[in-house]
Amino acid sequence: MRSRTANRVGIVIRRAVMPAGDVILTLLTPQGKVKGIARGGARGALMSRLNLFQHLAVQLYQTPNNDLATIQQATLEGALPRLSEPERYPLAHLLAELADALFQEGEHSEQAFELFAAALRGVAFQPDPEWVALVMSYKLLAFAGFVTRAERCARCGAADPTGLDALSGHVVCRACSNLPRLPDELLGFLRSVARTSVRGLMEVPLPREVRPAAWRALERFVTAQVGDVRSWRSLVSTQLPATA
Amino acid sequence: MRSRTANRVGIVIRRAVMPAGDVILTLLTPQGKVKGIARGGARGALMSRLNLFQHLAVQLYQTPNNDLATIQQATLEGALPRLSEPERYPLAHLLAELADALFQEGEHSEQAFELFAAALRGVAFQPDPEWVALVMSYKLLAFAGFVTRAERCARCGAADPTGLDALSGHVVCRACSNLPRLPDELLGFLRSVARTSVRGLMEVPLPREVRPAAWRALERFVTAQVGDVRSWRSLVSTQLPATA
Amino acid sequence: MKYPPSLVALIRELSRLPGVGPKSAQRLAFHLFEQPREDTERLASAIMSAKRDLHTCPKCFNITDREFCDVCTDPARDQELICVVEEPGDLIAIERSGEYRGLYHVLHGAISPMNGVGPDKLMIKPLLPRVAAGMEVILATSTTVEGEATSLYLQRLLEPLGATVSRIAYGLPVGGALEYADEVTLGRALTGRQRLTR
Amino acid sequence: MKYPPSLVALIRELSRLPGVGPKSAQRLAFHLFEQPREDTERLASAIMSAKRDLHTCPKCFNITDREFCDVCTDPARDQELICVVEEPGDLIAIERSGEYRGLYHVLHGAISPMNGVGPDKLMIKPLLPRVAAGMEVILATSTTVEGEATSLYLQRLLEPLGATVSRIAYGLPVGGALEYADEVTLGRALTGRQRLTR
Amino acid sequence: MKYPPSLVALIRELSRLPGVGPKSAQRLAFHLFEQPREDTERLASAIMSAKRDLHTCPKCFNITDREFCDVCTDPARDQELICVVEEPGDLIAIERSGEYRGLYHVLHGAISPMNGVGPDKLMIKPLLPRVAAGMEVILATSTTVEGEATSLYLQRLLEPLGATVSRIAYGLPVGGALEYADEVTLGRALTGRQRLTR
Amino acid sequence: MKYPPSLVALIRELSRLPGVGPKSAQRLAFHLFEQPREDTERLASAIMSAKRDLHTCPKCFNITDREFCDVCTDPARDQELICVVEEPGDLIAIERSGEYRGLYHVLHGAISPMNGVGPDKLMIKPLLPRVAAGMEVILATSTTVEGEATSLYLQRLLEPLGATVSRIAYGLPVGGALEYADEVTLGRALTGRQRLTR
Ligand SMILES: [Zn+2]
Ligand SMILES: [Zn+2]
Ligand SMILES: [Zn+2]
Ligand SMILES: [Zn+2]
Ligand SMILES: [Zn+2]
Ligand SMILES: [Zn+2]
Repeated sequence: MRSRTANRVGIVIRRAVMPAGDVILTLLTPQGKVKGIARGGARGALMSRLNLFQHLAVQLYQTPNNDLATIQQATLEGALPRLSEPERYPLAHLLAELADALFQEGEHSEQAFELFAAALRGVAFQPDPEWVALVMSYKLLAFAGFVTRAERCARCGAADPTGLDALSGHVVCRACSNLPRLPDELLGFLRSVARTSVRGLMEVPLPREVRPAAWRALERFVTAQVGDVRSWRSLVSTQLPATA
Repeated sequence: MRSRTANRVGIVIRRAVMPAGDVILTLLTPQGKVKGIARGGARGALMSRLNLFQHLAVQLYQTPNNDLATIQQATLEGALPRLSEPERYPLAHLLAELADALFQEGEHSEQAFELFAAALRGVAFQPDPEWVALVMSYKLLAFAGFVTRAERCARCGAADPTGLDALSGHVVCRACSNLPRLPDELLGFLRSVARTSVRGLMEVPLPREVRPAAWRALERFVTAQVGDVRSWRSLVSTQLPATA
Repeated sequence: MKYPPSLVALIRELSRLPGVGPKSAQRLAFHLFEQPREDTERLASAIMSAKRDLHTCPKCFNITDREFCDVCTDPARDQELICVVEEPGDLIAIERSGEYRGLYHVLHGAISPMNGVGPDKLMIKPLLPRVAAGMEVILATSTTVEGEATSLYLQRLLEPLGATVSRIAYGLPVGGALEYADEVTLGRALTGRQRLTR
Repeated sequence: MKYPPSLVALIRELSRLPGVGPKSAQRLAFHLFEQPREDTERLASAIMSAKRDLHTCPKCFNITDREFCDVCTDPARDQELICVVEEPGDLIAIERSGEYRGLYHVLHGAISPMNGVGPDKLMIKPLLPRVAAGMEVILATSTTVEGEATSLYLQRLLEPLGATVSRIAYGLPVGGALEYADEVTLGRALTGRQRLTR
Repeated sequence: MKYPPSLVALIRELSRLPGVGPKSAQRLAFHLFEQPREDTERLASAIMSAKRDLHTCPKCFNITDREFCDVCTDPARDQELICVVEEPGDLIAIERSGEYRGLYHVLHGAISPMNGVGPDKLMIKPLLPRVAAGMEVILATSTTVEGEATSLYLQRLLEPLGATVSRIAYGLPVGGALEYADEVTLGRALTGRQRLTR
Repeated sequence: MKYPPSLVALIRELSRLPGVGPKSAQRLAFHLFEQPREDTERLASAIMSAKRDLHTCPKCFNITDREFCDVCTDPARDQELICVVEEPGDLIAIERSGEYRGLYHVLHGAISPMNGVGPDKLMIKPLLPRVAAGMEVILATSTTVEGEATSLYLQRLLEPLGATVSRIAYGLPVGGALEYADEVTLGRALTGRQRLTR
């Protein structure tokens, strides 16, 4: 066979426009993360389809001399326009950036894709998108094998640890950390998040006043275990005071 | 030099969309009529520029194996949106079709281009576009060497001919034609049109009631001397009774 | 080498299809040759059945295999709203957008005198009795010079009937950067700007 | 063969330019080599002068070589109308359309948290004191997800100031056939249709 | 709107053709709908006749409607020269070049283990009895990895039979500039250079 | 709006570069404006240094910054083999292929009377004294009509000098299918076929 094309259906988690008008997309698909370039995509017929957070079917053409596949056709399977709203937009970025960091190219996983798709849908439509993003971030991390240790001190093994370990992002006992005690609701959440269903977690949202601590715990854990994620910085500044 | 590109500035006088979305354009330019194909032009970035009656600067690429040059870039120099109005639109078509029939590819003529451009501008902006079209049609014909013989009978040479010759479109004497006598104003116009300036002709428009006869005379002359022009048929039907 | 006549005939017929050049026609012919007989028979009979079964709806001139088309016979459609398009393919594109719940009228072309297409060649006359005062007619012809001329022509005909006449919006396509938009479109996008309200 | 170091350096610097790949950089380098000395000197000094003379206007953040830019100092411009764009190139595209006679505000980007661009990285704060009740602000950011998010963010900030906030129109580009438009754009073009009035 | 079933069937069958995407299939279907009945009948029957009349030549595996193909039965052809190609389309491309007067052998593919195509799936076995000492066999398979592998495989089989085995030339296409050739092709074009003699 | 003069000058100079249209020139200018001063200074001075330091090798007319170029001064190069190319870029393309170890001669063009380029405008005269009996000269001009004419012209001049004259091979590019090759190239690939030997 002379054909080198493959069809993939996935969600755009990264989009970069090159100066000549080419668009480089990263998609999360059930067959893993794929990257491709749409030549002239910023001005041509595919323009409207090649956008962040859109669910696309694409035809990829892999030439023997290029590592980056060419995106030849794209049809829109679904868009989530509400993700542009100020209180949802930075949360969608965070989830996409997390997915990009957690899943590798060629790593086949329908479950990972479904989890991420559900997360984006939740952020787009649920009345409390912040809680969706917190829960789904932990779920995506757990799926990729990153679970916050919170049952026992991550350093000495003592029961009922209560403070964050600045280095690892896990929870440690008072003897092993001098950071302040985490709120009880947050400790409960961290201990149960990996084994409770998404539906179960959605029913008992953390109170608003505890959420900043939850975000800080997540940020520390991700930075220590996964690496730098740029969306944190905008989490506060993008959301207007009135709506956050 | 390895370059096979040429830059041309001209007005689109014909446009055809091929089923695969390619657009074939004919432009009248000061360097003569040129034809080119814009690949994917019906959907791509050039779409808005490749339209009928638009004044364009294009880059043409001529490959040795293809007769039809490729249009690679196009910038809009000017559009005449008013030409879409019902009382102007069929007149613009007539002028474009006449220009297409009268001027050949590679026939260099700045004057022909200027005359045609002035004709389109006049139809677009003058309060009496019908008169502009009549005058400029005769001017374009005269420029290309087609002048209605009206001073003397085109058949026998007798003075003061008064009727149309169905075969040639010229004016003949009563002895040589059995068609009815042309209105005096029209005879005067036909006798003077080739040597009077456009400005002079515009100042003394033919009365409305004489115009149908003028159109018939023009149609007969063009059909006999130049060939079939399709726009005639729509000249009546397109213009709404209320505005014609 | 002489080609077998039935191969020549097949290539000739295939190359009559729009967008199929002589090279692709040859490639398609060889492809058909390599397919199992059932598959080629299915294609040939699909072509014949479509031709036999399909005609234009006498009301809106959409393509249908019944007396009236699916849109015209759907009571849930807004009967006070007619969207005028050039071709059946445009109707399908609009249906696919999922944003429209009214009726259609297919003109089967746009006015183009130099191609011999005057208003009388289009399905304009049957549109007029469908339009009544209080209805809205959306002119969704192309944004080419020909489509715009057709739209202006229809506007003049329809306004005296007391209908609201509207034109599909000109503007930036979704997903576009201003930098890549042409000046004319950009100008229309600015003058046609929409007031935002909470 | 080793390339001469100054040729290598030239190719390297040229290939840093956006849209210039290694092959084009090499071609450009050879081209410059074949030009007369005056021409290459003129290019080099144009690069240096531009860098030395140009800065952003402190009011609208357009590029200028004076204290304030040409638009901000033009008294004939409508002072009650501000068009917000992402990049200086967008401003120029709008100017070229000839359809706009108001002022501008250049954000120098769009909100994109995953690229580390929050609202604080853009010229949003200096926009607020420019906006007063009764004015109109046109949000002409891109129609991408990023541009739309930036537009929604600005809308929330500006509405409490009593200004009319409008968004550049979504729709069909001029010269387009419906058939080639994507469904999303087509949907927006229908819902955003404009009423025609004589 | 539900599409009429015979329209759906036609679009589905058309979109099975190679190089015809769903959008082109729809466009083709509308085109067929607008043609006169005779034209569509002629297409449908051309498809059926081709399928009924054509088969592969038992000697060279070219497509034919007779017992043996036109090339095999032409006594003017050089019987000592066989050109081996992958597909019937390649044979036609060579015929069109007008530079060849020998026989052919069509393999109907190239070796590609990854796609399950081993030598046994190709028309290799029937080639061997056609080759005798003193003849020349030109291996004109593609210059892809698969075509090159097939060529090497055939070379090993054919050389013991005493035939001269040659390979179609690698090099620059006619009309090309060196600058735009890839390095590998350029290297082959240099090592394969031809001595010029008056 | 009037553009700042130094921006206009920069855009004008950039748009003189080959392959840079007015839109890309504008984009490049904005890009340079946004870079740190050190980067633009490095580009400007790379342009000036290249122009100052580089000249053509007096022996082979390759580009160099020394008295003679790197190829001419490399004793490991085969001194009995000269490859004649049109442009310095062709020389580099061949070097990159890694298949060649001889010397070069750069003509700086091809014969094209229509563009006023006769043999006297090219570096043909200095080639003759470099060629002696027993040497090989490879004519690696383009495969265009102009390159082929230049090659034939050189062949007539060089053969009387007793050198072996050869021409770079015409044929299929590596990685190609026959089906996509043009007929002329295919014909040349067949007539230029190479005998395979174990
Ligand atoms: Zn501990
Ligand atoms: Zn007479
Ligand atoms: Zn209907
Ligand atoms: Zn300013
Ligand atoms: Zn045979
Ligand atoms: Zn040298």
